[in-house]
Amino acid sequence: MALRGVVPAHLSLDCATMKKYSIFSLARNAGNYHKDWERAWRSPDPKKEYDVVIVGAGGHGLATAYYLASKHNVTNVAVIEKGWLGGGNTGRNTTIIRSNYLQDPSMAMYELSRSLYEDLSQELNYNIMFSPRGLLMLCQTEHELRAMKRTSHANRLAGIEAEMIDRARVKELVPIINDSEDCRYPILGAYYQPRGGTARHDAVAWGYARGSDARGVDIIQQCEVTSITREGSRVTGLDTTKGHIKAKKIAVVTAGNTSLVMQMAGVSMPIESVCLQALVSEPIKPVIDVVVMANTVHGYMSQSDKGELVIGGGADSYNNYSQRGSFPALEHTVTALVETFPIISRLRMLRLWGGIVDMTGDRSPIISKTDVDGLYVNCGWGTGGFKAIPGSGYVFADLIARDQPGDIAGAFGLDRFKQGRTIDESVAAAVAH
Amino acid sequence: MLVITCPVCGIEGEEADFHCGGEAHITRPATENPEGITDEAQRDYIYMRKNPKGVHFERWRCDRGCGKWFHACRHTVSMEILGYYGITQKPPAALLKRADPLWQAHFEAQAKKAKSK
Amino acid sequence: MSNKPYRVPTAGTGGTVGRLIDRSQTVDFTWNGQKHSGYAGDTLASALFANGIRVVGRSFKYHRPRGVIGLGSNEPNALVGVGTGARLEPNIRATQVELFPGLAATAQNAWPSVEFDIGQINSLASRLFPAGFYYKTFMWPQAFWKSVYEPIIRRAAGLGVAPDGPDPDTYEQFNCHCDVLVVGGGVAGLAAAEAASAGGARVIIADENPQFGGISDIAGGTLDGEAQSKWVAEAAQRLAQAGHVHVMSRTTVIGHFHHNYVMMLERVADHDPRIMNDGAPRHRLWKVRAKRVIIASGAIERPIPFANNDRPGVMLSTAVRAHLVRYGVAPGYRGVIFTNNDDAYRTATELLSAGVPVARIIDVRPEPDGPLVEAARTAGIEISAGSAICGLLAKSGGKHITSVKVAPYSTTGRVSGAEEQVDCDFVAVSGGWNPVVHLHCHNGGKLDFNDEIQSFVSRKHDDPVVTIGSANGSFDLAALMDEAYAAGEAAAGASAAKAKAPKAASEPEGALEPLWYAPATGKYNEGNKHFIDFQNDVTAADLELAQREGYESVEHTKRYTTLGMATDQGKTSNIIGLGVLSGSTGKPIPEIGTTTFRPPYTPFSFGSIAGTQVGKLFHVVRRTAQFDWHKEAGATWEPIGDWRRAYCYPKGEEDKHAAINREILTVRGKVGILDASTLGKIEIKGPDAGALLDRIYTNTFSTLKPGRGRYGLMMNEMGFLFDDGVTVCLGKDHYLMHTTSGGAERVVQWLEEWLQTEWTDMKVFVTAVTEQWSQFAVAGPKARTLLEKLEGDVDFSADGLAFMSMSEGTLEGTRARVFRISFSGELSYEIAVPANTGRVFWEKLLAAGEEFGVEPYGTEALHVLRAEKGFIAIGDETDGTVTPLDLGMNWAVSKKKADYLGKRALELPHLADENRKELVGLLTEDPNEVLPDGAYAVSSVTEKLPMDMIGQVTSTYWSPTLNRSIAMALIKKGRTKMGEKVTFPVAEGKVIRAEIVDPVFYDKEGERQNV
Amino acid sequence: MSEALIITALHDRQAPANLAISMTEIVDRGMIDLRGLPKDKKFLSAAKSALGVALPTEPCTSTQTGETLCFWMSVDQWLIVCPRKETGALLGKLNGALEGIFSLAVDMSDARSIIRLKGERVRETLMKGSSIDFTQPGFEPGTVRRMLFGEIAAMVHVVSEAPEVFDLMVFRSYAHHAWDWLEATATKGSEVGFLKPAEAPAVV
Ligand SMILES: Cc1cc2nc3c(=O)[nH]c(=O)nc-3n(C[C@H](O)[C@H](O)[C@H](O)COP(=O)(O)OP(=O)(O)OC[C@H]3O[C@@H](n4cnc5c(N)ncnc54)[C@H](O)[C@@H]3O)c2cc1C
Ligand SMILES: NC(=O)c1ccc[n+]([C@@H]2O[C@H](COP(=O)([O-])OP(=O)(O)OC[C@H]3O[C@@H](n4cnc5c(N)ncnc54)[C@H](O)[C@@H]3O)[C@@H](O)[C@H]2O)c1
Ligand SMILES: Cc1cc2nc3c(=O)[nH]c(=O)nc-3n(C[C@H](O)[C@H](O)[C@H](O)COP(=O)(O)O)c2cc1C
Ligand SMILES: [Zn+2]
Repeated sequence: MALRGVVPAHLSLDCATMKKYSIFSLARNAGNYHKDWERAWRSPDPKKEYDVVIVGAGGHGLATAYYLASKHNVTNVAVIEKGWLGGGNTGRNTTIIRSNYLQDPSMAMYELSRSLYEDLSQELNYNIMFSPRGLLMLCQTEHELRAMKRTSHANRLAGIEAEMIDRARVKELVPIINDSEDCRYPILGAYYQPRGGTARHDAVAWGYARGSDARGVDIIQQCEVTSITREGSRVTGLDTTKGHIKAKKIAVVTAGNTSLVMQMAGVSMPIESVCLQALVSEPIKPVIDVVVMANTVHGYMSQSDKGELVIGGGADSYNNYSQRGSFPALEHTVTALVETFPIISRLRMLRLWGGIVDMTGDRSPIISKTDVDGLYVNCGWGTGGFKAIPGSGYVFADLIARDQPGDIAGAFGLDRFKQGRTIDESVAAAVAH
Repeated sequence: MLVITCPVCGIEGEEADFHCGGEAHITRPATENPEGITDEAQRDYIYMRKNPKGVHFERWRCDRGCGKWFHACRHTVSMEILGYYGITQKPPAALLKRADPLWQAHFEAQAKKAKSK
Repeated sequence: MSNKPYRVPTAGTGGTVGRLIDRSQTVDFTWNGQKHSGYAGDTLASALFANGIRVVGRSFKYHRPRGVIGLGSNEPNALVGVGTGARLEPNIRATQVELFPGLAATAQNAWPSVEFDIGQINSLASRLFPAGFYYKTFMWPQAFWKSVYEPIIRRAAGLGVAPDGPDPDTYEQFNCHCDVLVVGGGVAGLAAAEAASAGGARVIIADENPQFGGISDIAGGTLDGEAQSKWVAEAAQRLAQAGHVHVMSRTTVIGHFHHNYVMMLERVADHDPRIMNDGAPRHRLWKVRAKRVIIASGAIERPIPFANNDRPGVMLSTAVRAHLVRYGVAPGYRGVIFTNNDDAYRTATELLSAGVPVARIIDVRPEPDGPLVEAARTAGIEISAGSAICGLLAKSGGKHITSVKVAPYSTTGRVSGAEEQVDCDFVAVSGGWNPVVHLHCHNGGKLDFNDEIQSFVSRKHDDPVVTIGSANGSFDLAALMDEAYAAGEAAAGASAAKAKAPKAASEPEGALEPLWYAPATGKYNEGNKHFIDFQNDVTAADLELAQREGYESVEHTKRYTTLGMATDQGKTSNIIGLGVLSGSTGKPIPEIGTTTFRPPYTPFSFGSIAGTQVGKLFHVVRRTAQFDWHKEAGATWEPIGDWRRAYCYPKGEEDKHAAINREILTVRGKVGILDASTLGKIEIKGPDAGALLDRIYTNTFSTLKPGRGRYGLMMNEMGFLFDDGVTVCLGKDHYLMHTTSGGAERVVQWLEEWLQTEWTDMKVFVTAVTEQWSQFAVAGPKARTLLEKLEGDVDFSADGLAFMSMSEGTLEGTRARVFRISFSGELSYEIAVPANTGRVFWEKLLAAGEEFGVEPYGTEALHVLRAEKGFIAIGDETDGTVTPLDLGMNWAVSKKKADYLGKRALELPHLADENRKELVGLLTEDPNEVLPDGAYAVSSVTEKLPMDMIGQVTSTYWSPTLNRSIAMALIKKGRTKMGEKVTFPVAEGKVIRAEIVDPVFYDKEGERQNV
Repeated sequence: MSEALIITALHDRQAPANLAISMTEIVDRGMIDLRGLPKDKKFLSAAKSALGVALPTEPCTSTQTGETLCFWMSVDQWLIVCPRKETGALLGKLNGALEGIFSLAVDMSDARSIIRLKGERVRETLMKGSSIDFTQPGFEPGTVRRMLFGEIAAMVHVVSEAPEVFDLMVFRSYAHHAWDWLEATATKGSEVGFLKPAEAPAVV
């Protein structure tokens, strides 16, 4: 696989401060009724000053901290989180991981990320349950079929393994799918990425948190950044609900709250925050072993290892900071999925929630320096950044450490909006999860 | 689910009966003067958004009633709709007073610009 | 198997045993395939008790045997499958299933059976499986997660099985408005509804249970001097008959959303599926816009966890009492009560009076007293005050309780002193009450901790929502009724008429003593499981472990241990969990805070969300007036927007390819007709109509003379193409615009938006007329001859109707607009007639053309025809990132006009970049090779990936006209590369090479259309 | 030349027997879409002179003279419904009167299908497909209301109250969908009885 080369050779966990997890340590601890497990991360008070302060302990912020420490030996780092780590979109997404994007920069970014996911449990010594169970993007109109074929050509030439499959094979992979030829949107085929899949979202945040903490990173929870201080064109630190913290560099990784935090430094952003909802069914015995995305009808579904069907769809149309969405968007999604998987009609919705996603004008992310020295921003992942956590952290850490973007990050700079050099993925699929 | 009342025709409906057209009062540079528009001005027009957490001004269209556009003033956390005004109008002072500071700055800057002309 | 039945004889001393069942009517049902019977009025849970069945399920993680614990929708354990085959519904609470003849229910999550479940082995190894164990293991060897560990975990997890086929039943939705929506039909809800409706307000009152009254039948206290039930029955009747109050049972209010939008699920037919044969839907989803919402959702009793408190036979005190009073069943033959409050004494006396011995009341309070306690004492029930259950013994693999261990308890939270064993086979537990605050919280309502009841109650809501009754922590009947009437009156408005409230009285009750779990003696907790969340097998030790490991936030604890994430969403467990966390962290409960309450209140069917929108009603299909004709002619379809258009018309044995080729050759050689009715048509009129068009299109339209047409391109403000078409001038300041079929609506809105919001002083009206017209292309060398055969007054001659002009007249007795335009390059006309005459006119065209060999052609032939001519198609050559300049259409992009949409964007560095991809034609080296759709060209084929991609195919066809393949592509700097070869690695090991050529493949001079 | 034969969208549809309402397609109506500015007095009086009745300017109302009805569609848009045979003449008259006045009148007789619904359960049936509560006050004869019905654009005209008669108008290409939707939701046995006196519910 072409992009495999970008991935670091496998790292062994040589970090003395972290006790290793394994079946043996579990057995050992069982003897004492699990009373001796150490903390997965500390709960430190902020120091006066850090080399790098990362705002936002979501997956992207934590992964950035982890790679700063592990790849660039930058360890005087704090991650500041206003709530609990992993409680933002990282803790509320439908966990789809894929890399079969269309545009060159996206392919590079998401395939780097996906391949990092392959080894992440071992890298972090924390089982993040990466499950490359296979992902299908259904083709339900001729137009969609053609668009997917185009993507498949681009992916093949980029070294991303995926293939077009026909209806019969779709049915084989997803026995519960409606494969009728005369339904409203008959399945004409699908674009199948065998090593796309899911991971346990909380574990990704927790694994990176534990790994960063062990390398000396301070993760400071329940601490909200309220302003960013500057001297001339340079950042100097931040005011937080736990006092002022000095910082040589500040990296803002706050997803739906990006506009607000960047505004603290006087920087406007090409971002709108809207609510994206997801929901789960009651747990049932396995009925679907792959991830299915039906973009024409706006719905996607997979089944978690615990048994719930995990369902998501399109975002609301208006700005929203409340983590509560509107029913029509969701109704649209569920209706589509009942049509696509008729047996779910009798299953039941267990819980419904929303997250505030950061949408850019071209629906692609921003990984960038800014006009303010020492201020970096990583955002705009919108409805599809869970899959990008390892890759984004990897290239963002590199950008921060070297103060200049590498090949992959370069394409995602803020300057693209001024140049008209947008990266539009809606070309390939209406939904970009 | 938002419940919205169209200020043009008075019909009350649900958000599915309306269409949200995003942030209000975005100036299209070319309408004023098609010459000499900088790349920055073009970027600001197409991409830059206030995206406030608080009281916001936005555009809506009455899709299943009169088909007309109007302005709504809405809180982006509580979803409360504080008021409506015409699509060609500026926000009434009472609404502007409650709006996010970004909006107050916006109209102050506009007023300044108008004065200097 | 010798299951002892637990049905209590009719005549308890109180005479109230089995109020809801009709012992004269037996109802047969099956449980795990075996036949049983209960009585009309039973729930599945009570019928199972009556048949001596206490083990009804297995737990999620450890597969421990489980029985019924609670009542109605708060039951965490007794999840069963109801129905069979495609009608199987998994995970239904047995306590909510109303018995009906033929009901088939099955136990879940157990193999081979609930009685003997192999999975119980997990229970033995449970010490290896603390909370979060899977994060710590299953990592080696790396490949094993996907191939070994995950499949095992998946199979073991999950609860019930899904139905095995599409749902045969129907669902529907209902939208309505009301002045007041009352959630819950207990005494509080009924009282509030009475008060709210007294003045004529439109009121909806909904309760999830089959019966109104909440727990009023077992709560004690009187209304107007009589048992609460009497007033309940009268009030319910008054409301139902009022005519402006909608009274709904079996209806769960599932969610409260922004702007007081409330969703309710009405289970119309689950209790009696036979009514579906008469046309009833299975479920009806209600969408209610309520001016005000009154939440009277009651309170849920909480248990006090103790070691092995999950054994079948351990139940909530009110659940025991309700099962006894309502259905005449007891969970066993000898009970023990474990409580920290007075209410459980009611259960004790009720049991005794029904003839069920109560071995002991174990009360953690040192000195319980008051009338309820006295009554139990007088009845002769032994009370161990200041004591707690510190252990439980059971036999038969934990399925039968034999006794509990009791020890002195000091309110500091310790058990000490001599242990005593009390024989019993069931335990009724009460640890206090948690107000049901879910709906209050769905839309952001906040909570306050109430010390007296040791639970959370609603804080004033920002929305017009109030909470009353026991849902508000008002447990005293008189206070509750006052509150309910006041809330109803407030909702009705000050001027509304008032209802008369009954006089309420009830026995005084002592305070409760908070206790979050009763420790076991010895090294508490070790080996003994204190279950907090039954369904997800979360124990007190798990919660403490999460704290120890740093998952401190209650949200982390929830996710690490899965507390409250099961299908009951922690209804009986969340608050206790907080109590345990409070104990282990030393923080008070309010500081720990709750997790977020989210809709739905209880799980509800996906089918009800789809409602009517399934199958053929899933999504609309738009039909042209000729739809039936195409269908009868055997057309295959292409969906375009919501339309179905004829893709091609295979004849006899022909496959699609052959049909398309034939259709193309017919157009090129004879004459073909196409149903083009779906094309967008917009009339535009007003003094500024021309000026508007000049701003919308990249080229100029204001100079167009009446009767003339022009092809135009539309860009968005980013400079990207999004629609095209011919606009003709109908008269002074009056135009008819054609758009793509898929873009019709979007363009109308586009025009309206600019007119209304930006160019507000322009005087232009825009009216979409797409639906008014059927429109047909008549194309081919014989087009004119065919048309001239039609009866009418239209001049089709070369001079009478020049290329790119139009005329109006009458043809075959109908009004017609005739355009001389061509998308095929042939001599071609488009004729529009009113839609209701379309089908007949279409047939007239065919009849007139028969002698020339006319045939209908479909959208695919249309596409090949246009590609042969190098015409672009929106959606093929464009994808939202393509400018007119990329397509070499500079001729259509005005340099003169000062301002039009997208103009400025074309100057942005990236859009003006000379390295952009440009539209070219391609001829493959092998003329028989058709390039695949969307194939990418590379600068050179390399081993190393990614290869350098320089462009992609946008249209690719077999051209029967040229008898070879043709394609169009966007290639980097393509126009500078005419004659060069490009390489397409189209599959592993397969490369196609093609020459870059001009995209016009056929009739470059355009002579054919100009005859 | 004889006049062309007309085939309406729903010519082949007949309501099945299991419905609790009656449903028929109305085929003899012509329709004109009229645009103009209500603040333009000249426009209003020209329209009135051509139509024989003033245009309604109150939202959701209609005016009528003889068999000609004027439906309010928007603040600057009306739908004139008249006998189909008279449409051409009426349009000519309108265009004549509106000469030189900023306006647009278009024959839209074939653009919409009209489904006439009759019976006690009409309101309730409509409430299964649209967000509008037709049991609220204000939906009396003469009322017109645009809406989303079964996910498509539709308009309803309350023809009479006793008996209940409503005309549902949808664009022609959607007519079968609307009809199918009505067939699915108006079945006997699926009544809601919203806010009607009912039997007392069971109690504990
Ligand atoms: C419903 C839903 C479904 C999704 N499905 C998928 C999917 O299937 N696949 C996929 O790849 N992606 C998906 N996504 C997108 C994905 O979840 C996000 O792109 C990704 O998690 C973003 O991670 P993050 O670290 O940037 O942001 P977050 O995880 O949101 O982290 C940002 C953090 O910043 C903190 N913060 C904000 N303001 C401040 C402040 N002032 N001070 C301190 N801290 C602050 C927040 O509390 C938060 O913890 C989905 C998103 C949602 C909402
Ligand atoms: N002795 C005690 O300690 C104690 C404690 C609490 C209550 N009580 C007594 O219990 C009674 C309480 O009356 P009440 O009316 O407040 O409560 P209730 O429990 O009697 O009634 C509430 C009703 O609301 C229904 N409900 C809850 N959520 C719903 C939803 N989302 N959708 C539809 N229905 C829903 C419940 O099923 C129930 O029928 C009084 O008689 C009171 O005295 C006594
Ligand atoms: C993949 C995934 C699976 C989930 N499964 C469950 C579940 O089984 N039960 C549950 O109660 N919630 C489940 N949730 C939802 C969470 O409880 C929670 O709603 C979500 O993380 C958002 O947080 P919030 O509701 O606290 O705002 C799941 C969430 C995700 C992202
Ligand atoms: Zn309106």
